[in-house]
Amino acid sequence: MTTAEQRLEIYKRGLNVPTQGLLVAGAVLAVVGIAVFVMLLLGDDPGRAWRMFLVDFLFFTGFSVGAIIFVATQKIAKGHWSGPIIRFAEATVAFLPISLVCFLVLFLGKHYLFPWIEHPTPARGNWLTVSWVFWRDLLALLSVFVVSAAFVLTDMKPDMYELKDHVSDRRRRVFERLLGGYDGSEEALAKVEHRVHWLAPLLCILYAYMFTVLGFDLIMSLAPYWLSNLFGAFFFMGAFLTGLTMLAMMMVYWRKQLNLEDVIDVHDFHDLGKLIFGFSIFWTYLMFSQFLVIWYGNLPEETSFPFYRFWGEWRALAITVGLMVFLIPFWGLIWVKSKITPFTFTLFAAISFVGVWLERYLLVQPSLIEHGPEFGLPEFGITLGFLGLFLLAYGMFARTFPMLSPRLTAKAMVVTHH
Amino acid sequence: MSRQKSGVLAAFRQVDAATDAIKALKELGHKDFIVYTPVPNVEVAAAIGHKVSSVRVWTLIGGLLGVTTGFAMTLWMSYDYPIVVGGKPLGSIVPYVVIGFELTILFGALATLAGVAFNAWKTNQPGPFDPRFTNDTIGIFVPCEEDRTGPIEELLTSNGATEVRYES
Amino acid sequence: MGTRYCSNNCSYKVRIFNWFDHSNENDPAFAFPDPLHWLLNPDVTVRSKGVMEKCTFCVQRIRAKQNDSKLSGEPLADGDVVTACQQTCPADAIVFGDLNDPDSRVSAMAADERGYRVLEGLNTRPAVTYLKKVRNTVEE
Amino acid sequence: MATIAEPQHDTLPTYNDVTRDIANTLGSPKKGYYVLLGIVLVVLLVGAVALLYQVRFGLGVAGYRPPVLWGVYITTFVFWVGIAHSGTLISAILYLFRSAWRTSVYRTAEAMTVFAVMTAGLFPLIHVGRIWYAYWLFPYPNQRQLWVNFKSPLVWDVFAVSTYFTVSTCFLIVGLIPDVAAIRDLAKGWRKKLYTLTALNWRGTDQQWRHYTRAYLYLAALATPLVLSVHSVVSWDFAMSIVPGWHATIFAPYFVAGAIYSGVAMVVTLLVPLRKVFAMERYITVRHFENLAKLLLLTGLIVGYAYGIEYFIAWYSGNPFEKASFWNRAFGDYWWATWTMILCNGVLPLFLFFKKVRTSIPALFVLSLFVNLGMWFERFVIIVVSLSFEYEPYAMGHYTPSWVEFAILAGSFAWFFMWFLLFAKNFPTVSITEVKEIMPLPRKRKVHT
Repeated sequence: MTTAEQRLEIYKRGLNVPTQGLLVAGAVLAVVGIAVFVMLLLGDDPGRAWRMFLVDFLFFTGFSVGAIIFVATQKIAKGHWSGPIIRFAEATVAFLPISLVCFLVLFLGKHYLFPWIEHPTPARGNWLTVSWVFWRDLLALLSVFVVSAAFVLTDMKPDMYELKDHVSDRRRRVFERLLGGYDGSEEALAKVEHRVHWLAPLLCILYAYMFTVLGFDLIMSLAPYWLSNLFGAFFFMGAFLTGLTMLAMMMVYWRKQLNLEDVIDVHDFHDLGKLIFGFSIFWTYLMFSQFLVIWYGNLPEETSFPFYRFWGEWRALAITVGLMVFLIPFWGLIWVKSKITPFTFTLFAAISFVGVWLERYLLVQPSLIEHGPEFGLPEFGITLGFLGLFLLAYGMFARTFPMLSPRLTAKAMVVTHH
Repeated sequence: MSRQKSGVLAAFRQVDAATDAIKALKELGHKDFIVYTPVPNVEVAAAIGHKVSSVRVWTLIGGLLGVTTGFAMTLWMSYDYPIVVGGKPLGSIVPYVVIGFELTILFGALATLAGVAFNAWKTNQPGPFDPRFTNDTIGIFVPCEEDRTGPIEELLTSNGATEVRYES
Repeated sequence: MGTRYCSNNCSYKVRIFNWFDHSNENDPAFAFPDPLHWLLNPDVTVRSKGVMEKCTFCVQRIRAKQNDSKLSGEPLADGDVVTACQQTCPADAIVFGDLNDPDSRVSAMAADERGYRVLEGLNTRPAVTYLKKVRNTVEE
Repeated sequence: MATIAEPQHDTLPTYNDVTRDIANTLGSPKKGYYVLLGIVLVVLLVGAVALLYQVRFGLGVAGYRPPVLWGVYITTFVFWVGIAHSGTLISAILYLFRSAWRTSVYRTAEAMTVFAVMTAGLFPLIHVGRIWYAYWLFPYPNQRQLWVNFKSPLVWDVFAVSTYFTVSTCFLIVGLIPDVAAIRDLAKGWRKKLYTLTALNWRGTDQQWRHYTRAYLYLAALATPLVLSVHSVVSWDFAMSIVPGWHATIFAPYFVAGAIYSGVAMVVTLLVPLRKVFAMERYITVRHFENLAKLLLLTGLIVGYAYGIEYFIAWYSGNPFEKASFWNRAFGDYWWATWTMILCNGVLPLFLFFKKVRTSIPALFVLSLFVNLGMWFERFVIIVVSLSFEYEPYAMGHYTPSWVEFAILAGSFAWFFMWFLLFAKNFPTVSITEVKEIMPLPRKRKVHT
């Protein structure tokens, strides 16, 4: 066991993190991405830019919130092992305001995206009309974002309080403003704990319902006559999986950056690896549950959507997605050794991560274009732009807030210490 | 069961006493001692230092055998008795995934059982037993000749054995 | 063996299940004491309890004609097989034939623009095609 | 292995206490036990007579009216398969998640699983028209040279349920071995012989544990996806068809959640009296019940989500058949069944948000009964109501179960409880080994944490 000073030394590592690289890379990518996006909008195929914008909006928002949902599930299940890595997941909260702006931007391209604007579906009343979809989805996003922010902030309060004397004045002022009335007392801590345990389930429930709405509105409605009532769950569980794989990559990155080899040990790799393994299987299960029912029922209105993606021009992409999200991570992560070796662990997490990005692409694009998949500057440029914005936001968060939670890390070390 | 060996049987109440004794025994070059525990214990297992059980190979082979059987059986039977049902292709992989999956689990589980039975039989250690070992006492049995019990008994006692006796 | 699954999944509910043993004279549900047994068609078996049935398009008549054609060596011609319902229909409203044969009378009629199939939208591709009534829509 | 963050009891029992307390629950039943067993056997007899009557005279003695050709039997089949699921969840999935609290409740849940599958397995047989041809379901070489139709969900069911029965029985027996050995070493008389035989020469040697713990882990890892698959396959019996109200992609996860939901409720129903009768308050604490309640809440919320999505999509689809089918559920002939289901499964679990309800054993017990009821009705609604109201108006009908079906339904409960009662007095319903496993062994040196 370490003494108090030794511990503080560890937590200070999480306080002064090198973010230069993240911020520079983020800024460069963001500028490039935005430039590509604007250039395409002014070009002769703005639809291509909008479609990719939607894909990336869904993907980046999905894993940002998915990572926070992972934190919420850990709070509910009292999974203390994740204490040292929890902030790496919570930091994605910084991307949410950007995501909200992206959502507003998205609606500028509505005519390139939503086929029901030109071909309304009166059977559904006003459900699929611009104003309804816009306000509904805005409300959905806002509710999830606000609760996420409140949840993360509450969870950070004790850490900010504990470390506020070890940071620069600028950050100290931020901390103190965010702390509100938190004074480090037992009661205040109990209040924080209570609040966290109350917000966590609320966030999960909101996530499930609101992301279902988003999945229906922003993906399913692109093929207005297709429907699958599992689709909402498929969408948000996929986002959750990317939250996990993103966390996996962040965990390896920060462990190296902050020299946390003594804090984040084999068990954390093993536990997170098992979760990724399990949720890869779960993704496959949800995918198969939809496909089997549709394949078997063979109703024309249902089969068009998957059959168009599984046969013909999109087939290669569909197979790639299956390999990247299921088969490769499955055979990659089934072994204990590959889960606890940082290199293989990162590799398979990254494959799954990119696989879900392709999956989002596969869900959105075929509904909107007549030809097969295309990958070129627009696709990669816009994606890199999103990545840049994400890294910027993430880096700003890491610059300001403690990336290692003293109280959660301490708890984790007590529990996992045999 | 093969013929009972003779040796020293010791009872321990404390887990770290038992692990100390195991480590000491290993240092002296003892290999074929038996440790009885009422529950599986990581410390004891670590002190003994066995390799990971080979049961996992059985599970893996069973599972692979199951998935192969599942698909082979369904496809072969579909073509051996070809009848079109519901307008579906004769050999339809999609629904056969279900059968393939179930047989993977079934064969995997049965192979695991066979594996544990086989391994337990192969590594069976005949030796004296005390009913308390399934209750709250850790037991260590060190096989040895009757005239060489002295140092072993002393080693066990000094590490905290509550009871030591010679069994033949 | 009587799971009745096919009936559940039948969108048309044309299947009939034998709940009791009507054909067994030792059973309380026996339905054909002398002289009612004359009602029964000698060409087909009476099913026991627990068996699902539906219209077979008079498979016994089809098989009989097929056998005849095999024996005589002459191929089956369109209209050779006449189902019982077709035979008894006084208005000749029922036509039976091979839909796989593009030249048969029934194929031609099924392809008629008046043809429609029940619950077509379900992609069940039923073998029965109905012909719409011709209406004078101008007057109505 | 499992570690505990906080002590589970005020004063930790010793290993010896555990063995003694749990061994004390076995043997020497009191009068009440025999009375209970007697009642159960009488009800079982009634059910058996009803079944024989049905086999002799034909399925027509049940209340089937076309188009409702699946009724109480399949409803009850799905109900019992569902009950079975929580056992595997608690024993296998929570084992993989290393949840310490599962140790004192998992044995009951697992025994329940095995007996529930045994009960469920009877129903497809009771339900078919010619029970004496049931073996046709298996692909075996036969004179007619035909094979089963592997595209039929019913055949998947045969594979899934029989695999599930085999694996969960293996899991139960494997888990029992060290426990039986522990009671073997205390027992006398014929019981000693029984336990010696069933303990398979278990002595707890290092080699035995080495293979055993691994095998247990792998069985748990295999059982986890299995439990997802079994109820998915059951759900696909329905979802594969195009009956409005059946053909839904959400069915598989929705059924799995519902299954675990009803199963956890049944665990609560069984544990409350069991804890009282066996004086197990020291091992099965309010904390255990609260955790079960949280599981109930979680799965209840998923079920509620599925209800909502089903209705929403029925409307969203714009498909007149779907719309009519769901309208009929809520406001048709069977409105009472639908609202019972919505109330019991969708609304009542919301009370579990209150800690007061989660930690009140009487409240949980009552709630669990309602959940059991609601889940039976859920299957009833899905099966009967959907079938009674399909595409063609000429083929719509109303089904009312007959006395034969009710007798067999009651008999199924008797059959289940008979096995459970016999088990509870002869084998430990709380795992001796695993309860000990989460308690520290005494040490000579102090450890600081």
